[in-house]
Amino acid sequence: MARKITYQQAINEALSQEMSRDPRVIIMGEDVAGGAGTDGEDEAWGGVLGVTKGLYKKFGDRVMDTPITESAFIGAAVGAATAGLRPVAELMFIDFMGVCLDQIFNQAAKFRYMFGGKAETPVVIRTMYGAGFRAAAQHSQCLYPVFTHIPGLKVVMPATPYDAKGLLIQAIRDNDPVIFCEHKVLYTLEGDVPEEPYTIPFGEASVVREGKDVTIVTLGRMVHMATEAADNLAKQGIKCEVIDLRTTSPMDEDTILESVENTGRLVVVDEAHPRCNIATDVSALVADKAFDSLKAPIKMVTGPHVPVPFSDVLEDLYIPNAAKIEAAVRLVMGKKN
Amino acid sequence: MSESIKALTMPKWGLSMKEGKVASWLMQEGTSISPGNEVLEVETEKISSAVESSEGGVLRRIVAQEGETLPVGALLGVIAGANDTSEAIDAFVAEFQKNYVPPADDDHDSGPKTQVIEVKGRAIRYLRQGDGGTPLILIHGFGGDLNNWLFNQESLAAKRTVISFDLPGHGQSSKQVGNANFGELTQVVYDVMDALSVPKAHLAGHSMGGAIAIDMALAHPGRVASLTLIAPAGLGPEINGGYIDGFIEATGRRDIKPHLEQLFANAELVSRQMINDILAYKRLDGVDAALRALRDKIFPGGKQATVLREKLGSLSMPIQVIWGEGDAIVPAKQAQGLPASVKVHVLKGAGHMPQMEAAAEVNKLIEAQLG
Amino acid sequence: MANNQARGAKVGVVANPAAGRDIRRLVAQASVFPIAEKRNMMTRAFSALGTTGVEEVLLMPDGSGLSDRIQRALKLPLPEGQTWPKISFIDFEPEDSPADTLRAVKRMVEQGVGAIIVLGGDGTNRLVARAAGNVPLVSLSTGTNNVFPVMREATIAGLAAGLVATGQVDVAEACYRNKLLRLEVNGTPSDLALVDLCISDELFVGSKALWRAEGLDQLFVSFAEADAIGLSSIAGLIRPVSRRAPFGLWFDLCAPVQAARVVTAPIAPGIVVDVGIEAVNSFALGEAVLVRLGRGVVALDGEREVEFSPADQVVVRLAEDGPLSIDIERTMMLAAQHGLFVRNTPVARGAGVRTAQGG
Amino acid sequence: MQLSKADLLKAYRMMKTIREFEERLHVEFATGEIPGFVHLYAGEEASATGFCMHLDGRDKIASTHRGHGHSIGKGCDVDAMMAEIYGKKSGLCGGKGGSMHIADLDKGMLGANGIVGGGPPLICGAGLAAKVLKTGGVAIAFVGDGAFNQGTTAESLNLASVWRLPCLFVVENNGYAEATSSKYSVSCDDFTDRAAAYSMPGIAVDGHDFFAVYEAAGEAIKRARSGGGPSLIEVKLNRYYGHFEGDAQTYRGVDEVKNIRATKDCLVLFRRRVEGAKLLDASELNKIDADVMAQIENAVKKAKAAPKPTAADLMTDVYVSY
Repeated sequence: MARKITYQQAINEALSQEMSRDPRVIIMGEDVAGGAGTDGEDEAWGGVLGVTKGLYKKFGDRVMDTPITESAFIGAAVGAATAGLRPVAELMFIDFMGVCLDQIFNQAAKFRYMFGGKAETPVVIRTMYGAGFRAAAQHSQCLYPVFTHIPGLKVVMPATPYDAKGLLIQAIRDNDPVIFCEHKVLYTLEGDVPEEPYTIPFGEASVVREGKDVTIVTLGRMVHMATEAADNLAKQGIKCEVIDLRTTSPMDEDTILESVENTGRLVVVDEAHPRCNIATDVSALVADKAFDSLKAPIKMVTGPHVPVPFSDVLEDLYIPNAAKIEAAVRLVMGKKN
Repeated sequence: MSESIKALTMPKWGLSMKEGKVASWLMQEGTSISPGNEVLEVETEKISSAVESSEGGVLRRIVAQEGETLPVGALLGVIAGANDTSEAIDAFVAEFQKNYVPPADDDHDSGPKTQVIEVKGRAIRYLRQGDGGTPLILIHGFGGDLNNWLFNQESLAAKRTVISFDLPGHGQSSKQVGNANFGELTQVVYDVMDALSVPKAHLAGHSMGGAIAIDMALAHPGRVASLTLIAPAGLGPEINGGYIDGFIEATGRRDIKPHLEQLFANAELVSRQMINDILAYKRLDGVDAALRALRDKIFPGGKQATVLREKLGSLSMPIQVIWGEGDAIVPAKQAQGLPASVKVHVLKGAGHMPQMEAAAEVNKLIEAQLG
Repeated sequence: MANNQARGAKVGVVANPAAGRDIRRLVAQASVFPIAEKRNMMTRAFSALGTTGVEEVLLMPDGSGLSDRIQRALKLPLPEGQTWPKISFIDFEPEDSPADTLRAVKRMVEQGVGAIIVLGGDGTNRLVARAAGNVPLVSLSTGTNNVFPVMREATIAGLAAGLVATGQVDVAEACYRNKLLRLEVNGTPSDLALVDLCISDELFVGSKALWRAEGLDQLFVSFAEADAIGLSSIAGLIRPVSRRAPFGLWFDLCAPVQAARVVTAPIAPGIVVDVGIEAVNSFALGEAVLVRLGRGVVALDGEREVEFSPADQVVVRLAEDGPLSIDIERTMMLAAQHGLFVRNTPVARGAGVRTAQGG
Repeated sequence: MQLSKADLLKAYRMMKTIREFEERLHVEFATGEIPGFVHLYAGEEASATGFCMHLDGRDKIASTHRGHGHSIGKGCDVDAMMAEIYGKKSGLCGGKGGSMHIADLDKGMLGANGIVGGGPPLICGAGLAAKVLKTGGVAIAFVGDGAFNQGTTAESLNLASVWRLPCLFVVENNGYAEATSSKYSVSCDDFTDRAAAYSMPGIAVDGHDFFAVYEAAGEAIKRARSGGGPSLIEVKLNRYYGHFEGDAQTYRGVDEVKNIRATKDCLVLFRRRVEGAKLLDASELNKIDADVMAQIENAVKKAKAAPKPTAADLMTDVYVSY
């Protein structure tokens, strides 16, 4: 039965169902049990924002609190994956990738190729990203383009509770290393989610809204900003097709190109910094493979090339929003031939 | 205010419909209308269909313009007597708009809701609408669910209890299909009737659901008041095995779309939302195995394993068969040569899903049989 | 303290960096003795030696970082109020093996040291004893199975060594001579043990330490204390024999199930096990006993050192010419009796006591 | 400690195979036919052998850039290893890994590693898997004195201790991290001092003496298998060649390697011990020498003759599915 639950509950449910289904699935991370070894074990935190709450009580030792030691436990998750487990490691904030990146990009990502196709590393690294929490420069970044750059990794960016559950189950069952990026602002978002386990294949974008005038390619939290913009623009008679990439690696090139071939106009919305991000990647794809379809220059709406600021005024300025997206869409519409 | 002035409003097709877009008006202002006439086309995320008038009169006012998207219940037009004044109609429109409240975004507490009952260890989702009379039970086909009846159930429920449900392996019911044969599925219908305290019901079955309805009537004739078989399986060996296999094997939007288009005479009816809904269903744990098991038992090797055609004549309850002329899944020619007691209706311009593509006609035929 | 006899006095310091690193930490939670603490002990001893008027300290070089630490310490200003002797390293390239110790002690003896301070366990002292001749030793425990060396504060050990080396306390009065177990293989002197020599049926020296009770066949002890740790505790718990008694003991051992008498003994740190006793024999000075096992290893002071095969004739002899040890307690007692650490000052003699105003 | 005759022969063959493999690579590398760079393990054979002799199919190891010895010890196919080093399609990794990434997961060899300190976290994971799946396996991270200063090593020692994992951390201290002396770069006075800080036993063992390594390894592995948790073992040893082939080793003493070869060679010491004790005949050992020589000769011949990967191989083996 589908019913409305939050993005956070959807993630929790995916973990719980997969742990029930497969004893090889374990969870590890800082405070994922949260309270292991204390008197309050039963009421354990379940993650710094409570995403894994209740799993420790249900699965005991398979939900493992780690010391604050990202290099060791992310590496341990990778090693355990090569040795028969299917670990889901939580890298609390994507910003912390700096202290464990080697284990992700030099080890996990490369094993299969370096070892001649014989290694399987079914590890999932769940991590929180994005601005909007007044969490400043070291807890707010959108670093998924870095992972997207690296062959051997899959990068997943769910925007809705439904996608969060299905993509996480897929990630856990997938035999490659997966970076599963959760936008912290979305945790409280509600949506219809089936109770049963289900999967969503990687590399399949979701067309959130159909339209014939402009293609808006986006991902993560920006899907909701883009949809809001599209709603507003519809009232002005501009029909936007909103594409949620859902995964940046693999990326659903066909859906992007098909749409741009229909609309002839592209706006790409990405919360990440503007250099070498998903917006530039999608723009390059379209410029390379569908240039002749374009009726107007491509516009990118992204965060600026500055660290994420702390003060609310500044952070709000930083984050792309519906108004900026609408402006970009109107701009590409204005260049109609 | 004249009692002859009636509102024509945006219908609600299925539980999830929140709004619809006025695609085109089929009648102009001033046209006389009988109840059941199709007045305009409305598109939803899931499907397009015609809106029928339940009133008779003259289409005095077109309120909603083509291309406009309006919430369920919104005023589309006004049907009134030829003698009602323009002022009265203006006043009616003003009054309606003043009082109209669009449905809340979260409509979980309003309208009919699906429920779940436990039947011999399986969870079965069902939707009960209407009240009284001998209930009508709607049985969907292979790969379908109770939403296949979204243009039918509410309308048919005006005069009686109508129950639709998801077969095992389908929709939101349990995905265990047991032996995966008609015996197993017929038993589920029997058990659902018991569980819902329905001693006797009219059955309407679509495709594989049609064969289940026949099997039920043969096994328990005392509990079946009538049969409406829509593009039914069970009347001949032929079936489009390519469709069945394609539906099972397809994993993404691009590969399932051509298969789904075979279901309809008008392929454009296959919306992105319909595809997404079917993919979401297919991606539930257990569905793939259930569909394969059913295929292997019921449609092995691209043929129907069980043909009940010869047995129809032995049944004494009223039976009608409704087929879309352009059915690309189960050929409409199987409607030929049935016992004389069976009424046959082959609908033009419809494919394998006449209850959707020609909902008004199908509803009318069912009403007629049920009386 | 003042002295006029210290001119040219030298003391050697041997600190075994490897002591306390063996497998017993793995199998028996044996104590870990950090090198940093060995260095601290050495510097405390230096300070004490300086006080007694020792002019030069000779150190063994090593490749494990200990001498580097000392070198670094020498570049820093001394702690206030301390005067260290000249610190010299004996000049050779260390191999980081027991040979380093033998070589260093030999050179110290040649250079005329008046005492050697040894930081290590029984194993280290055994090596020093092989080369020390008549130079008296102050043996401080930093090893694992420590019976021969004593747990004393390094400052006091340094004072005692300095008093003996500078002649302020007489060697003959301050020291006692140890017994020794000599090992001869095929008629040739092979090695020695200070406390215990044990025969096991293990085939290989392996990681040296001997901590398994299984296969122990014979045990020879020069002395046996009831409160000792290590193989000599087998003897000490049956029949204690003092360091200075003119005899030792030897035992035939067997599996506890075959034995008429079983002793429960702490044969290694954390390992208290049953050992079967077949026979207990008094071991006279000068007596030689032929080892009965055909193939096995000989453990000297708890460390497997020598493998032997049926072709070898292995003999153990109790000797009286072991190293000289400085008795720290007695040395300090003599120093006190002679008032070596006490002097009268001019202030005390005549000028009276300072008043508060004068301060 | 008891070793059967079969054990002794197996140990000698393993050490000899490693030695001959490396000595031959030293010669072949100089011809210019081998691409990239190789780091040779010659001189350190007793360490890999002393540990790997105790391991079976349940057990996992992670190695270093100097990984040929551990690979042979854990049972990787010698022909395929040689072909890999030559960059051939028949190589253990299809020519995609090379000397620094030799791995065979089926054999429990989680890879040589081009990143200094890359292995210890992985080994925590392998140990965790053994613990969760109750396989009874142990996991060994071989690191060098250089990796001993990496944060990954420190973090892994802590994690392994906190989780009481069946892991061993084996520090093969050959005295040099590339060209920098460990006496300079390792701040603690003794490697094993660090073990105490992580509440695990730390011991040092003479890496030239197979028997010493074998016994220490056996005890540490026994402890890990029985739930006793991790341990740290410093193996003091020497490498015969440079950091990589072509390293002129200007940082080493003039006769340093010559003296070590003369006095501490693990193969010579092994032979002397077992022959002296009449546990094995010289003829038995000589036969192994001859077998190994032929095996390596054959491996080189096959590697040289083997075809290289093709353009079609470039894009494969990145993902299981994509």
